[in-house]
Amino acid sequence: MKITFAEGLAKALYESLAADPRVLLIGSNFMGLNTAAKQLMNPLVSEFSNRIMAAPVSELGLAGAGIGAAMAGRRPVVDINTGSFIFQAFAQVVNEAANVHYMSGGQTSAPVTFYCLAGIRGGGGAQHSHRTQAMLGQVPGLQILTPGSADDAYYLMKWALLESRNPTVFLSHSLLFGETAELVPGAQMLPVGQARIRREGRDVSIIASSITVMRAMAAADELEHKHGISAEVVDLRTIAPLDENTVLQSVARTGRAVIADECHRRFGVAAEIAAILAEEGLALLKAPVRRVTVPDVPIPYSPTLEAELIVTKERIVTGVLRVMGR
Amino acid sequence: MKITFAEGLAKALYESLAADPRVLLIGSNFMGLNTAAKQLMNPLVSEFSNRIMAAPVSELGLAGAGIGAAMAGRRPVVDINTGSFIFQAFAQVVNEAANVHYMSGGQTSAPVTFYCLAGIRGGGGAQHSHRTQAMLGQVPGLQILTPGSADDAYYLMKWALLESRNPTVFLSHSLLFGETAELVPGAQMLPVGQARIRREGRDVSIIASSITVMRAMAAADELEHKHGISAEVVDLRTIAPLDENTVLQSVARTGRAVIADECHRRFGVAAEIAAILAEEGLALLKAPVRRVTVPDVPIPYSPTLEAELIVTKERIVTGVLRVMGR
Amino acid sequence: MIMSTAATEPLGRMAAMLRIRRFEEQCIRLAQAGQFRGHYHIYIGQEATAVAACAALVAEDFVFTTWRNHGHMLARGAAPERMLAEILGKAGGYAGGKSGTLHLAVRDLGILSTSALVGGTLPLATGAALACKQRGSGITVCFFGDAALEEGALYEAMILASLWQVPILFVCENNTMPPGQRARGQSPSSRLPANRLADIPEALRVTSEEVDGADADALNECLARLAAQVRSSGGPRYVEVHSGRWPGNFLSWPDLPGGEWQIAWAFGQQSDHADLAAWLEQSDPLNRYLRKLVAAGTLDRAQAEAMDERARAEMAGAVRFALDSPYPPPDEAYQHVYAQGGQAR
Amino acid sequence: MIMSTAATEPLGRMAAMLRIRRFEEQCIRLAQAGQFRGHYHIYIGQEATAVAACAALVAEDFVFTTWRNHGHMLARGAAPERMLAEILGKAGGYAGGKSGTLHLAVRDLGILSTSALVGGTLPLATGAALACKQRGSGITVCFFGDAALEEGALYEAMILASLWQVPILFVCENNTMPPGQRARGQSPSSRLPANRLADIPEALRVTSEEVDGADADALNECLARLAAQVRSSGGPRYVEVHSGRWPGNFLSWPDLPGGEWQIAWAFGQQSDHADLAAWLEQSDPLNRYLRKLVAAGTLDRAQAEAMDERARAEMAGAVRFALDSPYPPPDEAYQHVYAQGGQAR
Ligand SMILES: Cc1ncc(C[n+]2csc(CCOP(=O)(O)OP(=O)(O)O)c2C)c(N)n1
Ligand SMILES: Cc1ncc(C[n+]2csc(CCOP(=O)(O)OP(=O)(O)O)c2C)c(N)n1
Ligand SMILES: [Mg+2]
Ligand SMILES: [Mg+2]
Repeated sequence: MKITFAEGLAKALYESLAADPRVLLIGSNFMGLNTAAKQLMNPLVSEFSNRIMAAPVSELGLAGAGIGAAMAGRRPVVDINTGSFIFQAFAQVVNEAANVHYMSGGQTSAPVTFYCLAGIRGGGGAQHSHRTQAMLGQVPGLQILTPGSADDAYYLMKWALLESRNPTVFLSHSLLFGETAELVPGAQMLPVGQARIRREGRDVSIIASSITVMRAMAAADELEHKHGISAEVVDLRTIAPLDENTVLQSVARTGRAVIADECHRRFGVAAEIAAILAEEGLALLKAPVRRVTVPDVPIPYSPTLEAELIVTKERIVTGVLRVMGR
Repeated sequence: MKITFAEGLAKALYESLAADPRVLLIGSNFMGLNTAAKQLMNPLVSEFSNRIMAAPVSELGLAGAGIGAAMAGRRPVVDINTGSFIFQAFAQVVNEAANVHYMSGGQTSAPVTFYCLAGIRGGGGAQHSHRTQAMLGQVPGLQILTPGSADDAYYLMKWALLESRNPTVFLSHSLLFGETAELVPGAQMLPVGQARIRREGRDVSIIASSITVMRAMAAADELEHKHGISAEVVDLRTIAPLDENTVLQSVARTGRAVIADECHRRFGVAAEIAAILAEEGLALLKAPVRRVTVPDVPIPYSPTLEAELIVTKERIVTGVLRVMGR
Repeated sequence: MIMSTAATEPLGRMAAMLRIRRFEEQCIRLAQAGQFRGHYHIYIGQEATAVAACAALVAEDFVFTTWRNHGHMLARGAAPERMLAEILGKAGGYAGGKSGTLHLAVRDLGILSTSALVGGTLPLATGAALACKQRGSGITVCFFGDAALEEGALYEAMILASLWQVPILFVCENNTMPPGQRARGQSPSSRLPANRLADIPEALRVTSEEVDGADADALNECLARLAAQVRSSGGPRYVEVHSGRWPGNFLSWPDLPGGEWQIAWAFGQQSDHADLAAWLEQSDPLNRYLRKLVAAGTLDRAQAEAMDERARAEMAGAVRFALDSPYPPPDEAYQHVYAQGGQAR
Repeated sequence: MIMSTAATEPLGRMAAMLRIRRFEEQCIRLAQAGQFRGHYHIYIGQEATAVAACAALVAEDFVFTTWRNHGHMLARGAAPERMLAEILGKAGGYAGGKSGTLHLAVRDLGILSTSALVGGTLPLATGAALACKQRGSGITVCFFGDAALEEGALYEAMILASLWQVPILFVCENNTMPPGQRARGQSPSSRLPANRLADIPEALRVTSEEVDGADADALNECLARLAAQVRSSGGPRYVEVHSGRWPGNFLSWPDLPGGEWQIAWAFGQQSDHADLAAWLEQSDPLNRYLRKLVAAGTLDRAQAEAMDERARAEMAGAVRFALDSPYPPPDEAYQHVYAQGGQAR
């Protein structure tokens, strides 16, 4: 069965509500401004209305209520809406949810999911385009999911709602909504915390997540056809846990690493991957690591300015050519 | 003149209020719970009471008011109190202050300073011990100051209040309050954005900031006397701007790098430094980079547990011995 | 140039409202023609509020607004061509294309920076009012929507404004449902559990009142009086303006149901869009004010049409300017991250 | 074991309050002896509130508290020795030393996790109340200080509780200044500009009342009634408890001005610490309740002394347990970052 990313989300939400009466939606605007995708929520909203809570514009309160309900035995998913609004809820996400299990000495856990429609979406401008995965990566106790494909959107959301026992930030991306994947009935998901080799290669590893996965795949195609370079694409899938081993094993095979990531360059996801390589994989490297990231500049509104900053297929190709010494 | 770190702060605040009528204190608890240090604020509070605003427990509101006052021509410093409370104010600091200049196309600037008494202070536990410099490093538009010495506490605070034209997060550390330095009257401060070589060395570069500077210095002493290893200590002073060049030049001389940093390991300041080395300094490295950081664990209350996690002189020594192959 | 003076006279107010209406219609046309992307917000039906508030201001005052800022910008004197260029992300815009519609700002008009975060604008405005108090002159007007009362930021800002007694006029533009049109027991805003929103600032010792957003004269009296009180007392005031939501705003993406507004609608002709007809009758401040001026003999149809012709011509020129303005060169993306001077090296 | 039942009778309530008082005194002694580090907060003078509120609860109910949690923990039935061990950061503590005083919690008593962030506890408690509503039983009590009204989090939580109609009892413990002792025009809390704090929840349609925190009987009646209303209506209630701040709390670090509380003070003897003497007379719920029970003939001095002896002995034992408990081994620091099961590999 072929599904889109947006369908995968809606299907996971629907099936989770159906499977476990403890699952609770706090807010219901998971599809953001996408009028077409919003229709996918209709069956849910009508069938499970008593487990869908109306949400005022109170991100901090909603996040906290999600945490409290989770501590008290429910399995809520809180709709944060545009990912940038998680800053409104930061005190609760970072300094309550993440600490509950540890501070209580393991007595209480808080299996709450924060759903964010994050990333540079086109015209979002400085206040609506954040990618918070690296910032949140500084917060032990949180799980951070960054699906880059429709099947992972489905599997990871279902895992967060039905299985996870910890607070989870689910970072969705509206530019992925139309991406499709084959969903094999009865198939097992790759374990959470394991990166996925989306394409094998010999010359260079491109490490990606979320929106950069599809762009890395396109770059790998072009590298093969135009430049005869064989690129391996590693899809991290989750930022916490972070699968160091798969990254190191891939670079052990290829000897070169380009990290394609939508965070800002400084202190972004690419920095951590590069640091892992500098600390644990130095001997594997035949060339300096290269980060292909968003420059350290707020996201401007204008299309020409935004285009200058984003991580495109072309920029990934250029990064790879550079580490290949071309 | 010898001053302590706490005296440096109070002196900078006093002199700034005296020098520029636009300087404004929003809150006045810069010394936190340190009853002795609090006395240092008395002259200020009595002399400039009309420019010291009473502060309710409203971090978000206070931060926003500081930004608004700065946009309208004042030079406020907002007392965030314990650094962890910046999460309450995150929406304003990260998504308003940092964007003002850029979003307005350079029309408006917001020279506001957010003062945080941050870090692992002993017994602060999971909710009062945060180090936010790496998270904030993902936010272009912010300046992030992390003084590690009394003279820098004085100079950097004065610079933020009197000269800077941009929003600044000043990360103070209560375990530094007693540290002393010589303040040479009329001396010039090292430019902001330039790291300081605190001690020259040949064998290894220890890169530090804030509280880890003094611990790195102590480690360098021990390495010299007990192990005959000559360590160079680089004090970053500021996290944004980040002085890549001084780091690269130091490692060019020593060939080895240990990064001593109080952030959590994943996505911390040490990750960015290691990434710079992997990207720009690979050829300089005679050994893998080593991060000496706080493990990815919330900060526990118990003294034995906290002691297990902090970046001590001993752990820095161990890290250096490791990169020296001993 | 701050245009508020002319707008203190009835004809000036009518013209100012009409300019906003014609601007917004062009904006919708440009969006629907794919000339810009992203979501945007339209001020149709609330024009009288911006015009009345800005008429009460002087040059040194500050104005804070939100994503729904076009009307406030125009009423304060912003140039429509530079606004439209900005909305299109063009180099000729006020921020050279960096802000787009959501963050339109004109420092020279005291509109320092515009937040598009619900509630975000209130602490900023409170700080600007603190600056007014410190320098000893000027006041700040802060516009926001009713959903801001769902954000903690509003409460913290109001606490500070009240505690510090700073000169700020909070203008809550409630475009949900005017009291008369609400079902019994229904919330007075989108989702806030309250019987009367103005009780909230009152509980924090901010004197509050309510006014009908479709009645331009009432608004003018009310906002002039409150601004004067803020100016003389130095403390905060709060007003809730009730507007009947314009039918084009019921959708996620603004539309022009029933087409552009027509002068003829104020002269007895009916719009054939039923929702719109009811709204024009009860809730449209422009339609109602024009009818009132005509009834009072202040304006006749020919004069109204001439006034409209000028507004249309101005906005057509603004559209041309915006379309002709080039996109900024890519390198411009790296400018203005940090203000220069006194700066880190 | 949840001890609330005994505390519904006058002698049980007196004993429960006395246990809290003696616990807190030991806590101060341990801090002053350097047995633990970091700041801490003491519940002396507020004992009657925790005792009355917890007496109204049943096992399945949830309790949320703050940094000032010792009294709530004890009233709900927590073991003093495990609390003190936790406060000292010892392995025998409820969180094995991970929480310290600031985050004391006992899941088995429905105290799931304790936030030490001003206002932070209110959204969490509202969520637990939502869980009660979803499962169809139980209520949540949420204790917080008056400064929480300065945080936006409180307003957002109250909006949600009111909108969703969840079974929560908000207990604001205002220890700033009781109405009678305030100068005219002075704020009813630390810094909040308001005439009456209870107007705030009222504006958000949460029914509110006020009660004297020094009057144990009034508190008992009030909190029992409100808890019952929450239980039957399923919606929120709010109560503000006025306590005269205990003189030991005026400092950053708690102290015992005038020394440990003495039974003799309730029998005509005067404390020679003037502030304390006035406070005992007007504001101490313990001193006042003991006098009341004695006057009513419910208790005589010998019985009171015997009751006190038991409390002192219990707390002395708790101190020994805490001091004897080992520190956790360093490796324990790495446990409990993530809950196991259903987990990422
Ligand atoms: C913090 C935050 N949360 C959510 C949003 C998304 N958002 C944009 S406009 C809006 C509704 C605002 O309603 P209101 O304040 O009444 O203003 P109106 O648009 O009706 O004028 C929302 C929820 C946002 N911009 N910021
Ligand atoms: C978000 C946040 N800001 C500031 C603090 C520091 N702080 C700890 S207790 C306290 C005062 C709280 O007063 P109140 O709520 O009245 O409670 P009380 O201690 O008087 O019982 C403050 C400001 C904090 N813990 N959390
Ligand atoms: Mg509205
Ligand atoms: Mg208090």
